[in-house]
Amino acid sequence: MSTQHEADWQGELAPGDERQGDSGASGGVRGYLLALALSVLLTAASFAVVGTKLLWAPGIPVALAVFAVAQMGVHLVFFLHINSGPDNTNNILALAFGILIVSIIISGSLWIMFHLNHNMMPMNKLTDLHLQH
Amino acid sequence: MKAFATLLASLALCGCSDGIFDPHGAVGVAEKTILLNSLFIMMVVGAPIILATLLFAWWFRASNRHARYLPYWVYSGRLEVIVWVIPGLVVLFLGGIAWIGSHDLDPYKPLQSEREPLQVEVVSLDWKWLFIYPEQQVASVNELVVPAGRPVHFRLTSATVMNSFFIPQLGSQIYTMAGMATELNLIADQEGTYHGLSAQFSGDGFSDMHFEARAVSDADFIAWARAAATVGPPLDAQGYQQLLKPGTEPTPHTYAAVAPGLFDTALMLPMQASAAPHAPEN
Amino acid sequence: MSTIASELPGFDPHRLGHRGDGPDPADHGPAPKRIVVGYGFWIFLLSDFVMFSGFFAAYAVLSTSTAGGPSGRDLFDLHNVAIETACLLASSFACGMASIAVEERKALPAQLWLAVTAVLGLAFLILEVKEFLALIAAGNDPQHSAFLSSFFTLVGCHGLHVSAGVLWLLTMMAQLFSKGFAPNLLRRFRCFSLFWHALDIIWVAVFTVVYLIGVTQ
Amino acid sequence: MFGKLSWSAIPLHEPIPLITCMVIVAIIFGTLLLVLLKGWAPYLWKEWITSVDHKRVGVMYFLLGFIMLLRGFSDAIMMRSQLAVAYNAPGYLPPDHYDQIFSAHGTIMIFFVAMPFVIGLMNFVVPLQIGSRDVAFPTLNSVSLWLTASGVLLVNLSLGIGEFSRAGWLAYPPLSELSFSPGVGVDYYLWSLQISGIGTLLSGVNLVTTILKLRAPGMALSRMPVFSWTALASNLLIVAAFPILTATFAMLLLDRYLDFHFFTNELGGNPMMYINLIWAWGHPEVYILILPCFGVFSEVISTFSSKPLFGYRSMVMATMVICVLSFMVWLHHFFTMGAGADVNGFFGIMTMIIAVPTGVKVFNWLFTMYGGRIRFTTPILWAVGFMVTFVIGGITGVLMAVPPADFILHNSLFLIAHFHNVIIGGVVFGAFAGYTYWFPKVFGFKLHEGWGKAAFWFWFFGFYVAFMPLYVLGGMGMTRRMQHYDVAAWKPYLVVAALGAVLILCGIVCHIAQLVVSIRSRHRLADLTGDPWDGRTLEWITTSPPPVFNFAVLPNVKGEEAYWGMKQKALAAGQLAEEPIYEDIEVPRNTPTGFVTAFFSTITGFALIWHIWWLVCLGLLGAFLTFVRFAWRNEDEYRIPASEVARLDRERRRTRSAVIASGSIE
Ligand code: HEA
Ligand code: HEA
Ligand code: CUA
Ligand SMILES: [Cu+2]
Repeated sequence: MSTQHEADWQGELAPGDERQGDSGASGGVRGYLLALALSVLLTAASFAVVGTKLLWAPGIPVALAVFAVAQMGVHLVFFLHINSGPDNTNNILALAFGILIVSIIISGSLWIMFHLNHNMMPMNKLTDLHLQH
Repeated sequence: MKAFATLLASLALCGCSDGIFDPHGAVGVAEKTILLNSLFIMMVVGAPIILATLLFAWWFRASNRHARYLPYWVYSGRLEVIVWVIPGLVVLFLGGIAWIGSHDLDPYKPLQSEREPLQVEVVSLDWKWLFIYPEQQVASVNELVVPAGRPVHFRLTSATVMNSFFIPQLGSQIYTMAGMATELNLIADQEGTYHGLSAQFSGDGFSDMHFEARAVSDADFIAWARAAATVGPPLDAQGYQQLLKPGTEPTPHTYAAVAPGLFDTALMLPMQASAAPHAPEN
Repeated sequence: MSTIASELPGFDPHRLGHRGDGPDPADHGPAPKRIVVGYGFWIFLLSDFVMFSGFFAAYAVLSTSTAGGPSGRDLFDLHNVAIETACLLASSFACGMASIAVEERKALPAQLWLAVTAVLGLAFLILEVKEFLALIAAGNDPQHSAFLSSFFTLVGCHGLHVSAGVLWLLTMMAQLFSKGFAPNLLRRFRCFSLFWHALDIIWVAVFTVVYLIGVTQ
Repeated sequence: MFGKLSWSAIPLHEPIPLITCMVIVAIIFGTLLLVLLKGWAPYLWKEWITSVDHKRVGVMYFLLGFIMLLRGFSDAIMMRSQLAVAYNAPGYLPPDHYDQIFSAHGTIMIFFVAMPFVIGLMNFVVPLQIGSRDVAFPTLNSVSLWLTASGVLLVNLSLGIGEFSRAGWLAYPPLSELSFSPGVGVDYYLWSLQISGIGTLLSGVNLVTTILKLRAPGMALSRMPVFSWTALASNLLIVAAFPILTATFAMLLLDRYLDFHFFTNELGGNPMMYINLIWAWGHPEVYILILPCFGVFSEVISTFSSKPLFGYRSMVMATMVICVLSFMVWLHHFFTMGAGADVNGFFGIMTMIIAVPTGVKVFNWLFTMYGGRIRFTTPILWAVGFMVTFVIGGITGVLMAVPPADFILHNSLFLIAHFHNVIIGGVVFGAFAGYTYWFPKVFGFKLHEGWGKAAFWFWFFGFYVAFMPLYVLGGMGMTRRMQHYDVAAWKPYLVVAALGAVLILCGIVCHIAQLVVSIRSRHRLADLTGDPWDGRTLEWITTSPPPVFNFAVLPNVKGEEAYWGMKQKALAAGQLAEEPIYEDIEVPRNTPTGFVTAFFSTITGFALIWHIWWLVCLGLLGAFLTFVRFAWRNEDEYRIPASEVARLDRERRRTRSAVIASGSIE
């Protein structure tokens, strides 16, 4: 009975699991090496961008965000073995829900708080006491 | 059904009590109208639903032999669409009202009037209200006097915890918070005395944190300000420190000679209150 | 009651249309324990991300509320952050190698790689604690401004997670040593590696949002 | 040595709390004594306290909710009577006491009455409905339960040792900061909710995994009963919302304990951030409560109308739409903070949109009744009462979603009336409907109908009498959380409201009477078939009460309304399907892990509240050792042999066959 079920569930992976005998790009030692290389590259790029004068200053945070997202992706795919395969659908759905909530909370809070602070900070009308940094 | 009857009857009843259904200012009137409009729009859907619930429950009771039994009637494409669309339309309508209404009645938005608004600065204290009239250089505690028919522009802050400044018969309320200045525009159309209060719980003395808002004629207002300027103690930094002590204030009183910029000082004071970190109690 | 409507061909009152469809992959009955445990832990991790999002939101809002004190730009030492990041990345790699060893049931390499993971994790923690102590010694403690409060809390919360991970790791190494590759240990190990890699993801957000963007502001 | 704790923490000079405490302590000791004298202790320990069976855990959640209901209600009745007499007078409850009462009432009702009830219901029903042996993580389930109990214990300790929070059920700063609330009240509030919140989060993880990974063969998501769907949505919300609460409370705790400045007035702290974050949890929270109740009504209305649920697909879609939308509306709780027209307008509209899927649900229930043969048992009375009441409450909610209307209704008694209208008319009615509906499944006998109906009518009318006046008072400009007032016009309404609370009290008394009477005549009310209501979903296929393993053989689901299909087939054939092949079943072993964990977390929490640092260390160490001990365990399951499974199931088949032979199931 239970072995029967195991067989049925071949089509599904636990999060973090790799498919047995997966020799694709993400498999085995090579996969982890690749992951390491990619993340080192992306991290280095992030740190480099901060120091550089080549990039238009207001563009720096954007570049940083892109690198961060890319690196998170690398981690998800190569370390956590989350990918778009059919055996991963459920894990992806859960992740998507998580990402949705996280982005709603962060962007919502920032939007709301920006407006509140903007409307209420007495600064413009005062010789400022606490903005002197 | 009974519930609705009660609800509606009571709404009608409080036409003669001092509340939001008896507004005496343009803001309050608009808000009351929006409230009632929205309520009736929703009733158009809500009341039939309640009726139908009771009707269906009664007619399709198991003991009723005349009722048709449709054990497999569980889907209807047409109904499915209708069921999503009806509330959808109501919400579309209400949503429009909400969007326009929040822009039109935004508390920060100055009111339409030929007259310059009167400036009043409000500080909520534990547990009393301080009203500063920067142009008249007077101040009052737990008594707000404004000229009827002239818009009033409030700037509000709190000396301690959060409160909400609210005069139900004039309309919108807004929070008062330490270190922050909110704004509110109201107008009283007729002379009268209105109940004002804090709508945000602020501690033990909260229930006594109410005040009288008096809308008077222009002449009376000038007379009141002049009287206030002559009697009463001055409101300087020291006087303000006195007010900061927690306690309620059963009898309203006024101050003469308000130190200029007192509101802005009050605004910044809580932020510095303990610039030296206070040790947590152990 | 001789014919049952629900048995009639084409009976699909709810118009769900799954009669006659091929088998739904999720129709197979309860999943094996390996998947259940992994999935449960995954959900838990997602909730942990949501918790961090609260701290991130607070940091983002309060990062300019320095109360006249220093801002991130004045305080952060990117050199240190780079080393911390390197430690975590390397430990993630070591954890990956450990999981390969575990899959192949090789106890010694598994223990070795786990040890490397733990050491790197500890190195990260030591660096972080040193950074915190230095800040506090210079008078920039979390009691001094909302910005500092939120900084210490966000970064410290990640640090606490790493500490918990190291504790977990050590417990697991002890178990592996005394009991070998028991099935429940294998399941727990999978959860651990999810946890460890997820901490990396959070660290990426931390060093980007807090440190890198912090010094550019 | 004992931190802030000293004899002055005991309210020796205040008669009301003192007497209450003494009564409670007496009851607790009396119960303990009875248990010991009668020799029930080993049974309780082995069969209940250490149980990891989802059914037992569910029942204990339920019991917890029931006990706290009495506490929450006594708070409510004190508030109502205080306000009935406090016109131009101080009343009998001084402000510092009154403020604790409404804070405790709100906290207890939401976290320790409504939540345990809803979670208990889901715990009991969901695994049965989806055809599973247990939840995904049975031991964790017991941990969740006991952590919740630990929170309950802490809240109630505050009654006798120290004080409770006086800052309202959401403890807005700066009022809840150390400078304005220097006592231990807010600390009691924070730690008890932190501890029970972790329990809730774990239970959410558990149920989501259960529903997504442990369904019986053939139980595709598109065949899952609507209650299980709503449970899925509710638990997804728990998993997504409770971590925000944990983070927010953690920040307030840091402010209070370590002098951080997240939400203080000074040094850049920003109280608005707390209000923002707490509602990002708070609004989803109210849907965590109501969604499972929508599920209960869906089951009840369909069963007693003898019809499948109308518009299943719409129903599922509406549930999931509400689930996602509930995360996009939280600002409607602070329109009056002044975020500006665009922000207010946006969140106002998002809020209203929730009325659409909710309306769809109401319509579908309506059409389920249409063409049905409605049997008027107690559960459907609650359902019809709900439909009537909830529509009113929902509409007043939408009214406040219009920002300009909220500018005059915010924090008024109109708001209080709104949420009691949806919570009592929705959550409480749903809780009672579910309680009466599934009671026979839990205990094997039905509840007494007469007393149940009496309870319903008292609650129904009691609710209207108690809360309709509050709508009026809100219109008259009365705000919430007032301890006394001096507006003469308010008084009559407040007196009526107090009378309403007395009617509700009668309803509660009827409930207790119902329970007593039903237990007394349990033989007469016994249900041997396991299917007393002619049910449609899988939980009715097994015996009442179900065996530990729920199903002798996992049901093989074909088509929607899993059990209904099988039943019709059996009826048509005049006999049950062939006897299946029985196999050994693995069942999780009972364990004291949950209880012990909660024991240590209670100690830690108490020590933290009173700043007894050595005890904090001790408690944490104990918790860690429990964890390691649990991790070290080898055997966490035992086998029930096939022969035993077969014996039990053959017994069930015998009664079923007899029913089938008699031609009708009723
Ligand atoms: C179970 C609990 C629960 C539920 C289900 C709801 C449901 C809703 N609530 Fe309520 N609410 C609370 C519990 C709940 N609420 C609590 C506890 C508070 C106060 C907390 C505090 O401050 O202490 C609160 C406060 C609150 C506020 C803040 C008011 C203020 O502080 O000023 C608002 C404002 O928008 C609001 C709106 C709504 C809306 C729009 C719904 C909707 O979901 C309702 C949808 C339902 C219907 C509309 C009825 C059925 C639909 C139809 C019949 C279709 C046709 C109708 C239309 C198209 C309109 N609620
Ligand atoms: C679940 C939520 C819940 C419930 C059920 C109730 C029920 C009641 N409440 Fe409550 N109330 C709140 C949540 C709730 N309340 C909250 C959040 C506040 C705000 C606090 C604050 O200001 O900070 C509040 C505030 C509040 C006030 C303060 C108003 C003010 O600020 O001025 C008053 C005044 O009388 C009041 C009265 C009542 C009354 C008379 C009942 C009674 O009618 C009903 C009593 C109900 C029961 C006794 C039964 C509950 C049963 C179940 C949920 C099912 C369990 C069933 C089984 C186990 C079988 N409530
Ligand atoms: Cu009645 Cu004004
Ligand atoms: Cu809400």
